[in-house]
Amino acid sequence: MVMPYLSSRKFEPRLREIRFTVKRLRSSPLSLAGITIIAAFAIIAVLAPVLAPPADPSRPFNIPRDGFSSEPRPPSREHIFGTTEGQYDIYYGVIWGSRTAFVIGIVVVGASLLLGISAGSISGYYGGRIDNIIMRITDIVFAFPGLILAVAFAVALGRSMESVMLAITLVSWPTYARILRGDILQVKQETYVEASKTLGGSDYWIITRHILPNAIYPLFIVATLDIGSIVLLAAALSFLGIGVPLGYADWGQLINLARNWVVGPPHDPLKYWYTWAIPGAFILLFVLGWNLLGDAFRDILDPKIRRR
Amino acid sequence: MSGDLRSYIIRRLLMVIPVLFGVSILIFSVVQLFNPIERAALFIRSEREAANVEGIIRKYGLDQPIHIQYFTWLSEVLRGNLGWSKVVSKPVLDALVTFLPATAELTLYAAPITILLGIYLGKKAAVHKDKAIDHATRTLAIIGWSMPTFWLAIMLLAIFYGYFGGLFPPDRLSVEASIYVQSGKFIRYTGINTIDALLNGQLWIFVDALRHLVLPTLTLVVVQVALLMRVMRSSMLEALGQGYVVAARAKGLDLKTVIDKHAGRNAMIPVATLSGLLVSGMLSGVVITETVFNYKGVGWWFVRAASQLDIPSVLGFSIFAAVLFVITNLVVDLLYAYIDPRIRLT
Amino acid sequence: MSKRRGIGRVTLALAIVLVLVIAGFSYALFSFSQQAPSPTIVQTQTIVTTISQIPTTIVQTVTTPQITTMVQTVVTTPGPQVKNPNTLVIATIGDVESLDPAWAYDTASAEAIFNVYEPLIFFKIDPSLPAEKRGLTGEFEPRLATEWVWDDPRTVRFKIRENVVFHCGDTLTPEDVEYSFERAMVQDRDGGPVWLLLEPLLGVSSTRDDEGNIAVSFDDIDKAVEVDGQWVVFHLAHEFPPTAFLQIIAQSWGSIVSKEWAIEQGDWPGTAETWQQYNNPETPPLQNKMCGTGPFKLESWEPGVQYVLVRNDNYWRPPAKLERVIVKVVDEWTTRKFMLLSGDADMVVVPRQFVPELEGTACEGLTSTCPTGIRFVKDLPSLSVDAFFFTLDISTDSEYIGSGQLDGNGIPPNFFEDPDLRKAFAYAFDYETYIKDAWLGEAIRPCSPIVQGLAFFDPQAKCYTFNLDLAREHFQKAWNGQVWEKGFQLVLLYNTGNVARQTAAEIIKKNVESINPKFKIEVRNVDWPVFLRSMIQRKLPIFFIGWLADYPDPHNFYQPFFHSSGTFAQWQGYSNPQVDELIETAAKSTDPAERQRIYRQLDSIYYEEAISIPIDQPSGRHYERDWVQGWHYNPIYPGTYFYTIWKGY
Amino acid sequence: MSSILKTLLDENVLLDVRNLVKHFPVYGGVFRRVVAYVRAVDGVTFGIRAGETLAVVGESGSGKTTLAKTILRVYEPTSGNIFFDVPLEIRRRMSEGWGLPEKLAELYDLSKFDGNRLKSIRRRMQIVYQDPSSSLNPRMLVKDIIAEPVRIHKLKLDVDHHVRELLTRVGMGEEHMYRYPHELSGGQRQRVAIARALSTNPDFVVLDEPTSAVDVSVRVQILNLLKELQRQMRLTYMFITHDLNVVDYIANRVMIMYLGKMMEFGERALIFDKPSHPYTEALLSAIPVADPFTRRKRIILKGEIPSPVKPPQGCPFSTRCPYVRERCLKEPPPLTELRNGQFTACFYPLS
Repeated sequence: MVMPYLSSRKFEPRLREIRFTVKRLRSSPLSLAGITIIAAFAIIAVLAPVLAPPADPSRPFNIPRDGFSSEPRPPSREHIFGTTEGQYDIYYGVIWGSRTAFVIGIVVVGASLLLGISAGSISGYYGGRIDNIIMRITDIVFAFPGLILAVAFAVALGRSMESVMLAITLVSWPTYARILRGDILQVKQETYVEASKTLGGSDYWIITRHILPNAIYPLFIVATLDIGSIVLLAAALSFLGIGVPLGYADWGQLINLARNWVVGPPHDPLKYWYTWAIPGAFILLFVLGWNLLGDAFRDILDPKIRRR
Repeated sequence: MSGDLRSYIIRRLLMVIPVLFGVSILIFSVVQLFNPIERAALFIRSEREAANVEGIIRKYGLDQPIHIQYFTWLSEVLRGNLGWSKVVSKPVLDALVTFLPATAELTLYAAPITILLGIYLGKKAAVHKDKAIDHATRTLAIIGWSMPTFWLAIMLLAIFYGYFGGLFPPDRLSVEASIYVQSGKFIRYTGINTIDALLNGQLWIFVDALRHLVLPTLTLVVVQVALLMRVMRSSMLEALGQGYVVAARAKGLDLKTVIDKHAGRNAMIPVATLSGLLVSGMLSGVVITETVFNYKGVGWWFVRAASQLDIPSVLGFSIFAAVLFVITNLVVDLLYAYIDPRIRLT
Repeated sequence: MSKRRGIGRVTLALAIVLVLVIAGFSYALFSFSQQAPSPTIVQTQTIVTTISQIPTTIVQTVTTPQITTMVQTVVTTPGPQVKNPNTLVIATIGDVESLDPAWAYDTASAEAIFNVYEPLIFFKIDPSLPAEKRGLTGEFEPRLATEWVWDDPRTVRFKIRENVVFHCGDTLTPEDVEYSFERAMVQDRDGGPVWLLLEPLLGVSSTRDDEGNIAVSFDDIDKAVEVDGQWVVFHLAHEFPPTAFLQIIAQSWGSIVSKEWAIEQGDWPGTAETWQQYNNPETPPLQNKMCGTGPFKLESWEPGVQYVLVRNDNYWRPPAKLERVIVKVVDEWTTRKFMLLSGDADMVVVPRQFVPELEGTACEGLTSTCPTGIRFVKDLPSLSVDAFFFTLDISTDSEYIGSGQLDGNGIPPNFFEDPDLRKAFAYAFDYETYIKDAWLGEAIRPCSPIVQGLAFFDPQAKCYTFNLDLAREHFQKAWNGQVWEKGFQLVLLYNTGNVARQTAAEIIKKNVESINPKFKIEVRNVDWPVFLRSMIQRKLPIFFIGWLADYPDPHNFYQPFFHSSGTFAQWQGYSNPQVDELIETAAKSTDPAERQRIYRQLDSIYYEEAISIPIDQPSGRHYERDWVQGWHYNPIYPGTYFYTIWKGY
Repeated sequence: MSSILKTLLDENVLLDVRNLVKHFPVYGGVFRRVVAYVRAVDGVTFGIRAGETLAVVGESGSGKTTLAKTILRVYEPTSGNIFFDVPLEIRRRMSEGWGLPEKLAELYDLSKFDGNRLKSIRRRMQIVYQDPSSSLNPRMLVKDIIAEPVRIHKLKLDVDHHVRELLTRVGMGEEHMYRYPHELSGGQRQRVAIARALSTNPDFVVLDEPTSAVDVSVRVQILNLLKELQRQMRLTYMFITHDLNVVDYIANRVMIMYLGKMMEFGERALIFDKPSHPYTEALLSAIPVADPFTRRKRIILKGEIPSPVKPPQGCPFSTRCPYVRERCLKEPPPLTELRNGQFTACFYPLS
């Protein structure tokens, strides 16, 4: 496809729209907090090799162990966040865990969008039998609460980062397909779609030029902001013991390792605080960042509330 | 219209059938990813039982082709036999009947609190948009929404059962209460402890059961309430921006009246839809909550079954979830049509 | 006015909910401040006075706690108070699979069964020893049999106790005994425990052949156990060590059920015609009901949740002291811990790795009272052993052997056929560190499958020790030096959650890799089904697995470890006719001296062959509230024997 | 019927529609079966001469837009034929009633086209919609909107130049090329829509109430523009409207529709002067007249237009006709030629 839009004037109106959005975002303290948090995590993720140099660069996601005994050891000069059950270094785990979180979020959102957009646009645009089939498939997926189906898939696919991502993707695409289908059904009614058809536009042309550009924007936002809940779901899988392999740098995994050390002996109940508080804080902050941003975005982008 | 409505309901109910077919086929396909020996592992819990793995595979037909296994299962189901739930050593249907009341009891408390709190907070936040109270409620709700359920649950357990020496214990009943409930003097009407306790006139059992419900309910509410609050807030904002509301305020009606009479009802529509989502969210929520709090309901049963590849149980639960899902959606749609007559059932 | 009703209703509903929550909260706080519900206190006193001889009349008053007494009556008794004084509450991990004695083969089920049903004879306890060492595994005392006589090495007769009444009302007869054993053999499910009876009684290990068709005649079953007046006679198929036979029938699968009642429940009617229909059933007729003669009766069983036993007041011995026992399944460790700390549970299962969490919380010793109310004993001997096993002919499609060749990127399927390699690995394992890290030092290093506590145990048996130099030497010799030159790569698997196996694998990895940089080992975790499958399909180059005694005789250990038809040896692809013959001879010998000689010979072959390397014989810990009295330990028990226990100070 | 065909099929005809029917199914019941049909267009036959403007007039719901969209194949016709630009020779044979081999007829019958043939014919037939704010994609620039047909048909043109020229033609400037529709005024938007319709240089343009959504002040400008463009580019218009003032201003001929059927057809002047159908008369009587001293008898129609699912048995207008007689209720009146090219579907035409 040619890129006919090189003229800078061309971007002006879109730019204005973005500028408006950004302005609204900046005026809301909650979204500002969200942006800051996510930016901080992004920096941590990017700088992971510097912040926590891996012992074996070919397998950077393996948390180094210092011994085999199960009792966690408190923060020390060697392990600044201490070690968790099995002597896994918490600091290394949370730093590289930020990367894992971004990878899970981005890959899952990307893959679910791809699936969701294909299925949703076919379903919404063509309607009829194929729509019926696709919607029944999504019904089947929806018939399970998300976590439950993800558990089933993850168990079946075996224990690896890939299968966690695949399992969550398989669970989340129907949502996107449904949202897109609904939006397409609306856009399809628009006269400009009919106009394009009478101009002789092919289905592919109409879908890519008219329907998707008008229907997909909200979906993109919704999907991007889902990264938080996707990471949460992945962590839940890890907690149920179905997630990534043991020793993989993943926050959910760290919390799972800490689950039995929440309360120390009665005379020192906070003895193992570092095992659960640090990974817990990381995951909470990360998800919180996305949700704060998401909440602000929804507020601004909702055309019904948006006032210009 | 009534004929239309009836045929709509019938159609929606008939839709359950293909969904159930799909669900069962999906599960069977997922199961096929496993080697027969892996599936036999359900029956082999210690090394000494492993010697006879061949016999177990043969006995349960685990190595038969998928369609044969499927039709065997299907014909049993059509005869009303959902199979044997190995993880809890009883028939699947029995297991459902046994564990459902616990989950029902949990949702009985969690769902209304979530809905009422969500609506209330959402309204508050919308009315005071961009004021301190808006930010505060939203921040709190978002923090709840961002909290990993299992983390929150463990924290609560640690605080209220660990530090405060058994203030809000896990499980469903304390030992004394469960002995009494088992004793035969206590008639089990519903299996829902709090209701049965009231029906039996045993206030102390009611209180005991309630104490055990506090933490799981709190967990579910904290995590779910944000969703409802957000939707309520945005639809409320939308409603407040509408012409008639502005007009009503211009007439001099005070804000409270306007909200209650004009904006509130319209803002309820998306909340009705969301209640459907809430059911699904609750079901997901109870899986983790019940696991952590040792609260023996269907969610706990499911996790156990799934992690041990107990296929009849997973299928049984899925079918239950699917039926629940379809019925919930039907109810929501009807409610929707009732709230807003403009919406046609198509 | 009506305009206000909308939000008013919401507020009202919210208020009601809030009131309920606050009510619950404050009640909880209130009752918490009362320390413990008082009906229990009242009962404590009664119990204390009548602790030695419990009159049955007290029983009724205990079951009805009243709300009024709970809040009002405060009886100040000196010393700490006992929670639920007549009820023992246990929080455990494994749940009961079946209550049918012929079906159950797991310890959780067996625990319920051996408290409700009774065998003919039972393992003796020696009251002169401390409670944790009281249990004997080779000496017996009468239960439903009053005496027993060996007529000849293949015939043993038991005199059946009279005037024993089953929980369901029938009186025990010798026919019940005959029926119980024959019923077990008739049922013989796949993977069940009945092979233990079949081997001595019929000389086969299953009633079915490899295709699943019936391979024994009813006549054989019928003749194996026969009634002779008040006596029941067992005819053994071949000579069998007498103690071993007694050990077998003293366990849960030797339980006596009521014949009349079992038939009423739809079980085998005791006749030849239809017996095959009752063979290998999907679910046994006695799956969820019990009618035994034991000190406790089954009150309820909620599978996966809990089971409740109540005292049998018509027991043929003095009734038990506890009125009720509740065994709850609590999977989450944190929850179990809190239950113990709060006194909601009297005993809980403490996995080894969480022992540090209770450090300083519990006092050691079974007679101590502790300020925290919790005490423990450690170093309880066990009859189990963990080992790692080499697979001699690894499946060629294994995903754990890399390239499948000796090219530095994998191993050939017959890699471990070279004994030097096996010895190299044996020397490369750091046994001390392993026991220290994985078992917190609470395990014995076994040298042969005949572990401590078994007859014919040899404390001087030869053992591999951690010695990297020797390991290097053997590695250099292996495969004519090719292994050393080319290096290898393999994957070690362990099943998720098994910390000991994980640690063992990591130790092997660390040490072997340190010997030669060309040696590469990857440690991976998979779930139990995958682990099991890979093991059975011979895909694992080295596998870790444990063995728990079915009956405390060396044969029960050497058979799976070393005999070519033994479970583990089969998965390894190991076969040695000389070894097979020795094991079989020892199994049938009734002469202890001969057995002693054979087992010493087996020990030395086992050391030389290095076919599997035992790494630990764990010793157990037991945690209980300090108000629990009368607990005693026997390594062959599947769990706690409740009869002797009471609560109080 | 034959008489109308004969008259219509003169040499100038560009579009020749015969007995066109469009029924929409209505679903119902548990299994979503077809339970009835909406007879949106119920057997319409007419022709449009090259270069002329045919106004299609009717109340909303009369099927005039459906008719246009069926001709443009937005909807699949249920039955009937649409002949478009049939070569003179063949058209002669058709008008002489010789009949054509079916295969040959199909070659020119738009209703049977599909795939590439349909796409290529679409270059020659365009439509301008009523509401430009919905007929223009809000996420496309004016330039892309106008260039869309060029891109769809892969015409080898300098896109920039072509768009600029079209913009000038519709009275707009280059500066509008990089604007979004929402940045333009209503009139400008409609001009863009017109420019888009003209982008492939079509022969036939459907104008679906093109002025009803624009400001009254620019209405005349648009009409003038359309007239001008028709002259310059020799366009044939099918002008759908319910505004008889506009009809008076722009149309050559008029077609009155009611309930999916044609009521009256003929020269504009003739019909405006001497309406023969009671329905036409009622419509005409409703035109507001600028002269306050002229008084016309206003005929107010009672009741609503009947449901197209269950049209009346006889004359479709019989339920509301002030002159209704018994025969009207029993059988539908055929279309008959009253005078010189004026056709009416009434048993008792007005004189």
